[in-house]
Amino acid sequence: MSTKFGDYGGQYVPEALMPAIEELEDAFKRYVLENEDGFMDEFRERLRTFGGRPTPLQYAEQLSERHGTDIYLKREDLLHGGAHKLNNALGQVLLAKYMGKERIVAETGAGQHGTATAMAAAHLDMPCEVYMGRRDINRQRPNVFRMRLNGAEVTPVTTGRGTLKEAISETMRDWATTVERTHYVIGSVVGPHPFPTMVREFQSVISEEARRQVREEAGRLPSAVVACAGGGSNTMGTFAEFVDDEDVGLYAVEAGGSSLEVDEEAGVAPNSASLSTGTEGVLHGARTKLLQDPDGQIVESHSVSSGLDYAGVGPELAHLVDEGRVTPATVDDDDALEGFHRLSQDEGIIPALESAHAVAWLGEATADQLGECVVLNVSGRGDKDLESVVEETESRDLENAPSMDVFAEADADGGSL
Amino acid sequence: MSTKFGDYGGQYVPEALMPAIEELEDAFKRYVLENEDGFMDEFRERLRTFGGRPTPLQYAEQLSERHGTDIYLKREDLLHGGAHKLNNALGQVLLAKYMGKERIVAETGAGQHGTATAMAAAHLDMPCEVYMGRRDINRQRPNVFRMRLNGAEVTPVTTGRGTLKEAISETMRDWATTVERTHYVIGSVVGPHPFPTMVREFQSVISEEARRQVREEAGRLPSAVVACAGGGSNTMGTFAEFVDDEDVGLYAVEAGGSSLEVDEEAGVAPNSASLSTGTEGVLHGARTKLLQDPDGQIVESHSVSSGLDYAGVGPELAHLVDEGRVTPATVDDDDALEGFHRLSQDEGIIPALESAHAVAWLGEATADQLGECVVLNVSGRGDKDLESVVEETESRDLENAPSMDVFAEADADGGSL
Amino acid sequence: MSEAIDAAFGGDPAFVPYLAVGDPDVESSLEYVRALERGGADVIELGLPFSEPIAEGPTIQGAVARALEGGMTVERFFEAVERLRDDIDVPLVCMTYYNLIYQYGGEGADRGPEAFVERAAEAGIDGFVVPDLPAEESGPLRRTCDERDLDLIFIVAPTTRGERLRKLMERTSGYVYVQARLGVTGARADVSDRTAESLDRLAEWDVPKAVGFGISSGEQAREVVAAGADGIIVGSALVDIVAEGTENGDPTEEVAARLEATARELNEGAVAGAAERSQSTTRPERT
Amino acid sequence: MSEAIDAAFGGDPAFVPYLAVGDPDVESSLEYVRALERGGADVIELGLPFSEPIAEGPTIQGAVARALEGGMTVERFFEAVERLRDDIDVPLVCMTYYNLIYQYGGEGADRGPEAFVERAAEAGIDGFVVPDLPAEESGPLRRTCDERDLDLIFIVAPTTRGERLRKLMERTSGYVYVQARLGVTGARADVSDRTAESLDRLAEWDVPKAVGFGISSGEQAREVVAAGADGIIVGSALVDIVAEGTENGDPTEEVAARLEATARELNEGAVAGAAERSQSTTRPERT
Ligand SMILES: Cc1ncc(COP(=O)(O)O)c(C=O)c1O
Ligand SMILES: Cc1ncc(COP(=O)(O)O)c(C=O)c1O
Repeated sequence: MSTKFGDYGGQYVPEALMPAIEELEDAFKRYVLENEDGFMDEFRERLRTFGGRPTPLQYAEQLSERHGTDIYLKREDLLHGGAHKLNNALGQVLLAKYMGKERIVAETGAGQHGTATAMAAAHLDMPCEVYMGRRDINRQRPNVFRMRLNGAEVTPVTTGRGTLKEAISETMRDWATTVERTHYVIGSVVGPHPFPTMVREFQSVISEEARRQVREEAGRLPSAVVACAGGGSNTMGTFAEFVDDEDVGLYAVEAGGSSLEVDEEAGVAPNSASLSTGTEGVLHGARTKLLQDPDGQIVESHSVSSGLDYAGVGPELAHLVDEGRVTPATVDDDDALEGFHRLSQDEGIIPALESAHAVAWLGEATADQLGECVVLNVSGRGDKDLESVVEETESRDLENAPSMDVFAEADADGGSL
Repeated sequence: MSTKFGDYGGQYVPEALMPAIEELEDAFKRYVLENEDGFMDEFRERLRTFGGRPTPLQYAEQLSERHGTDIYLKREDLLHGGAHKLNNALGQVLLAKYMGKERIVAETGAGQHGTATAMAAAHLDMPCEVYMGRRDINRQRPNVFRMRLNGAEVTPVTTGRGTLKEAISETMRDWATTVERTHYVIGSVVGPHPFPTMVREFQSVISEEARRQVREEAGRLPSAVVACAGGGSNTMGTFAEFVDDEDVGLYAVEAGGSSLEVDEEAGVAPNSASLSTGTEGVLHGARTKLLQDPDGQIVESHSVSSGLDYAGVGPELAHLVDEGRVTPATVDDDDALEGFHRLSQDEGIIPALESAHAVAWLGEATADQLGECVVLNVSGRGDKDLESVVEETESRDLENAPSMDVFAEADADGGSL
Repeated sequence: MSEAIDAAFGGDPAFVPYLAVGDPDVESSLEYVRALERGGADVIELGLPFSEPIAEGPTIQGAVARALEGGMTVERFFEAVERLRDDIDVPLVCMTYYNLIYQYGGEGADRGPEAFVERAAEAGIDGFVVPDLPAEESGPLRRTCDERDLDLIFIVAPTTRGERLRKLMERTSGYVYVQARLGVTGARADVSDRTAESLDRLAEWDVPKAVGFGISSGEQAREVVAAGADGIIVGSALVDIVAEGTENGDPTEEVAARLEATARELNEGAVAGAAERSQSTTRPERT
Repeated sequence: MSEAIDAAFGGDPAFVPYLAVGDPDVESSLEYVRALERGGADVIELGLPFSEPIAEGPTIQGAVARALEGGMTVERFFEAVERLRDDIDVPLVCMTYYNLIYQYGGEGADRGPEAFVERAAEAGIDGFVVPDLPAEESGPLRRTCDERDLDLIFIVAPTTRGERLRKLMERTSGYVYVQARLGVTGARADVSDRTAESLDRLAEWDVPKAVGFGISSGEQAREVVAAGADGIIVGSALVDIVAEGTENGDPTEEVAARLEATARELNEGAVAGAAERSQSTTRPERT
C-alpha cells in the first residue's frame, strides 16, 4: 500500500509512533479494506442506526433559482452530531476497539471532530480525551459542553494561538506517550499515512451515497461537486467517488479569511487557503501544501470559521490540485457569512460556517464552472456557530443579516403588560 | 369527521376563527386524508429530502444492559432542526401553501416548534412570525437565534410568566386578527379541532416507521413504547400506530417538575403533569385535562424543560388515558437531568431535556412495564439545552454530572506555555 | 330570553359598556359600574376575569390581570353582582370564558353550565357572552339559559357568513354582538369599513345588533349607529380610564366621574346616530 | 560519518547536552553553549527552533517559542554556528524538524536537504537529529549526509523492535539516540525501567548508544551509563536553567556558570556510571 499521493503524504513522525502507525496500517488493511471480522458491516450498520445514514440529497429550490442551475445539497448536517465528522470518528473508534486499544485521544478545532469522537467513544464505551486550543474553547462553548456531557475529557492547549494546529501537535505528544494502549483519532485527511487514506475511506460514504442519489434524483452525474476544505475530509469524502468521472468538476473551497496575503513578519496568514496559496512542506506527519514562511516555519492561519482554521491540508487533495483534477477556490470571511445567512434564509438550513464557504462559492463561480447540475456538501449544521455568527455579523456591514434586537426588546419590555 | 375524542377535544374558539377552522378542516380532509393534488406525496418527499426521514431506530447497548431489557431508541433527534417538531411544522406550512395562505404564525415554548416552523417557512418561502414568552426567549437563546437566522420574526410575549401558555394565547390573538390570509401552525396535538387530529396525523410518521423498524430489527412488536408528553405531539406520533396493538404498553411521561402539588394560592403548579394530576377543562380551544384551580383559572405550570412546560395536554391523550390505553407517568426535574446525563454518557446521544424525561422513566418503571422490548422516542436533541442544563446541574447534587471546569482552567491558563 | 335585555333594546339605541369586575378591586369596580348606569348604560357587560383571555387585546388583558392579582374569584364575582342588584336596574350580562362556566360546581356530575347559570341567575345576571364558545359547542349552555329565560349572546365576526351565520343567528338571544373588525378587543381611532358590511349581512335577521370591538368615542358611536347598529358595546375605552386612574392613584369618585362623562358622550353619540339614520331611507328600519 | 563525533564516543562515556540556539537570544545562547563545553560536553546538540516541535515537552517548547519570539531564523542559526566554531571544538549536532531542512534553498529544484546540509557543513555542523524523520522518509537526507561525511542520528524508541530496529540501526551513524521512555522530552525525577530494556535490545549493535529523554541529575546519568549507555543526552534539565535565568533576569554569566556546574555534575555522574559498569561483568563492553 503506497504511503504517498504523488510526492505528497508519507510518514514524518517520531519513531516512537511508527510501530503504532504500522500496526494501524495493518489493521486498516485487514478490517477496513478486507472487512475482516465483519468490521465494515458493523461500521456501516452503526453509521445507519447511530449516525442516521444515509443522509439525504436535497434539491435546493431557492438556491437553484438564484444561481440559475440545479443545486443539490448533500445533507451531512443531518448526521448525528451535526457534521460529517462522525463518519470518520465512528470508523476510527470502532477500529481502535477491534485493535484492542483502551483509550482514545483526539484533537479538535471547531469542536465538531471532538464532539463526534466523544459521541462515538461514549457509544462504544471507550474513554476519550480531546485536546482543544484555548481560543477555540472560548469560540465554541457549546461543543465543549457537548464533549464534556458525553463524558470526554477536554484538555485546553495553550501554546501558540490556541487553535487547531497547536491542538494536533499536543495530541501527537499525548499519543507519543501513551501509544501502546491509545489510538489517536485524527479528525481529517491529514497526518501520517495511513490516516489520509483511512479517513478518506471512512468519509467516502458521502460520495458513494451522493453519486447514487444524484443519478436517481437528477438522472445524471453532476457537472460540479463542491465542498469546503479545511483539512479536507468532507472534501475528499465528497469527491472520492467522482474522481474517476472525468466530466465532473471538483471544487474545494478554502477559507480566504480577511485577505490572501501572508504577514511574514508576524508569522500570520489571515486566511487558511493552503491549497490555493500554500507551498509544499512537511507538517504533522505528511508532506503537503502549507502556509509557511520561507524558512519553513508554519504560520498561524486565520478564518472566521474554526473548522477551516488550519495551515495545512490533506496530501491527497494537494496532489489532486497539482494534477489539475481538483480546482481550489477561496471565499473570504464576509462572503462566508453572507453564504451562511443565504442558506439559512433561502432554504431553512443553518449551515456550519465551514460549509457556508461552499455555499458562498456558488455566487463567485462562473456559469461554466457550475454547469447544469451542482452537488454541494453541507458538511455540518451551524448550531455551534450561532453566537459567533451573531457577533461577527454585527461587526460587519452585511446585506442579508437579520437583526437580533429581540433580546433587547424582551429586556426592555419588562415584566408587565 | 368527529371533532372529539370521547368528551375531549372540540372547538372552543372565538367565532372569528371558526370559518378558518372549517376551511382548515376541509383542507385537511382533502389534502392530507385524501392526498388531493398529491399533497401527501409532496409532504413525504420533503420530509425525506429536507427533513432526513426515515430516522433510525437504534438498539441502545449500554441502556439495554443497564435496564436489563432490549431498548430501542427512535432517533427523532436526527430530524432536521433537532426534534420531531418538523414533521408537523412542515406538514402545516405546506398545507397553508396549498390553501393559498400568505403568512404563518406560530407559538413556541422551548423554541423547537418555532425553529421547526421557521425552517419550514424558509424552505417553502413563506413569511413567518413566532410568538415566544419573554422568559423562554431568555431560557432558549440558541433557538431564538435560529429562528431569526431563518428569517422569522420573533415576538416576545410578556404576559403572565412568559411561557408557552401565554405564547399560545397571544398567537391566537394574532390569528384572530389576520385569519383571512394567515395560517396558525400550532405546535402540538392541542388546540381546537382539527389541530389535534391533524398534528397527530403528521407526527404519526414516527410510529409508522418505528413499528416497521422494530419488527425488522427485533423481529417483534415492543412490549412498551415510551415518549415524553408536553402537549403530546411526539407522544401521539410515537403511539399512533401502536394504539391498536393491544399488547403494547403505551407510556406518556410528563414533567413532574419539583413537586406534584399545586400551590393554588399562588396559582402555580411546580410541574406540568396534566395527564397525571390535571382535571377536565377547556383551554386553548379544546376540552382536555388541565392544571387549574377549582374556579377553572389555569395555573402556571413549571418544568426544567421548557418544551413540557404547559398546563394542558392533547385531548386525544387525555381520552386514551381515561380509556386505560395510555399510562401516564411523571419524572421530576432532578431525575430528568440525570436521564439527560445518562443518555449523553452511556450512548453518546445528548437528548433534549424533554426527551430526557422518557429516558429517566426507564429507571422508575417496573420490570413488568418494561417487558422485554422497549421503544423509546428521543424526541429531540439537547443542543438547545446545553447552557441551562449546565446551570441547572450545577445547582443540584447530581450523581452522574460532569464538571465544566475546563472553561475556568482555560481562563486560568493564560496565554503562555 | 331575558325580558330586561329585550326591553333595553326597545327604544333608543342601546349603550352597552363593559368593565371587568374586580379591576382594580371589587369596591372600586362596583362604583364604576354604578357610574356607567348614571352615564346612560342600557345593558352592562360585567367581565368575570379568566386567566387566558384569548379574545382580548392588551387593555382588557390588563384589567383581567389586575383583577386576578387583586384576588378576584368566581364566587366574589357573584357576590359583587348581588350587591349591584341592590342599587342598579339595568340588565347585567356576564362576559367570561367557558372554562369558568364549565368548572363551576366542582368535580363530577355537579359540574357544568347548569350550576353556574343557576348561581348567576340567582345573583341577578340576565345573560352571557362567552367569546370562546362558538355555536358548535354551545348546546349545554344554550339549553340551560333557555330553561331560566336568560340570554346567550353570540358574537358574529366579519368572517361569519352563510350557513354559519344562520346557525349563530338562530342560537343567539337578547342581542347579537357584532364584531366590528377582525382581531381582539381594543380601542381604535376609526370605525372599520367592515362594520357597515357586517350590518348589511345581518339585515335580514330580526335580532338587536350591538356593535363592538374598537368603539372609543361619541363620534364613532354615532357612525356605527347611523350605519344601522341597534346598540354599541364599549369596553377598552372605558377600561383605559380605569387603568389610568389606577395607575395615577386617583380617588375612585374621580375615576367614576370620568367614566360617567365618557359614557354620556358615547350614549349621546349613539342617539345622534339613530337620529341620522331615521332621516335616511337607505337603511332598513328595525321592526 | 563525522570523525569528530566518532572520536567523542571513543573514551569516557559521552555527555551530550542540548540547547536551543536563540533562547532567549543568540548572544546569550552562544555563551551557554560555551559553558557546556567547559562543563565537559563531548557533543553538543544545537536546537534549530521549529514552530511545531511535536516531539518536545513543555520545557523545550518554551525554549523554541522564546527563540522564535526573539527572531531566530535558519540563517541566524547557521551564523551562530559559524561563530561557535571560532572558539569551541566539540562536535555540533543540529537538532531540528524536517520541514526546515526541506524548505532550505527556496522554491523549486534548489530546495531540499542538499542545500541545507551543504550550508550546515560549511557552518561547522557535524550531524543531525530530526525527530520527525523516521527511517522510511530519510533516504534523501541520509544520502546527502553520506556524501559529506556527516552523521544522521536516529532515535530508537522503546516501541522500536525487530525489523524496524534493524532498519534504523543500519541507517544511523555517529550514535543512536536511545529514547529512555515513551512521550516527549522533559526532565524527570527517575530513570525509566525501559532504559535498561532498550539497551539490552540494542546490545548486538555496534554503534554508540546515547540515552536521552528525562535525564536531569548526575545520579540518573550514573544509573543510565551503568546500565550500558555510551553516552547521555540532556536537554530539558539544562533548558530549565536557561528558562529560570531568563525569567528572573539573571546576568548571562551567572546562568552560564550554573549550566557549567550542572554539566559537570551530569558528566561526572556518567563517568561514575562507566566505572561501575567496568566492574560489572553482566554488561557487554563496547568494542
Ligand atoms: C462542519 C465542518 N465542515 C468542514 C470542516 C473542515 O474539515 P474538513 O476539511 O476535514 O472537512 C469542519 C471541521 O471542523 C467542520 O466542522
Ligand atoms: C424535543 C421535544 N420533545 C418534546 C416536546 C414536547 O412537545 P410534545 O409533547 O408536543 O411532543 C418538545 C416541545 O417543544 C420538544 O422540543
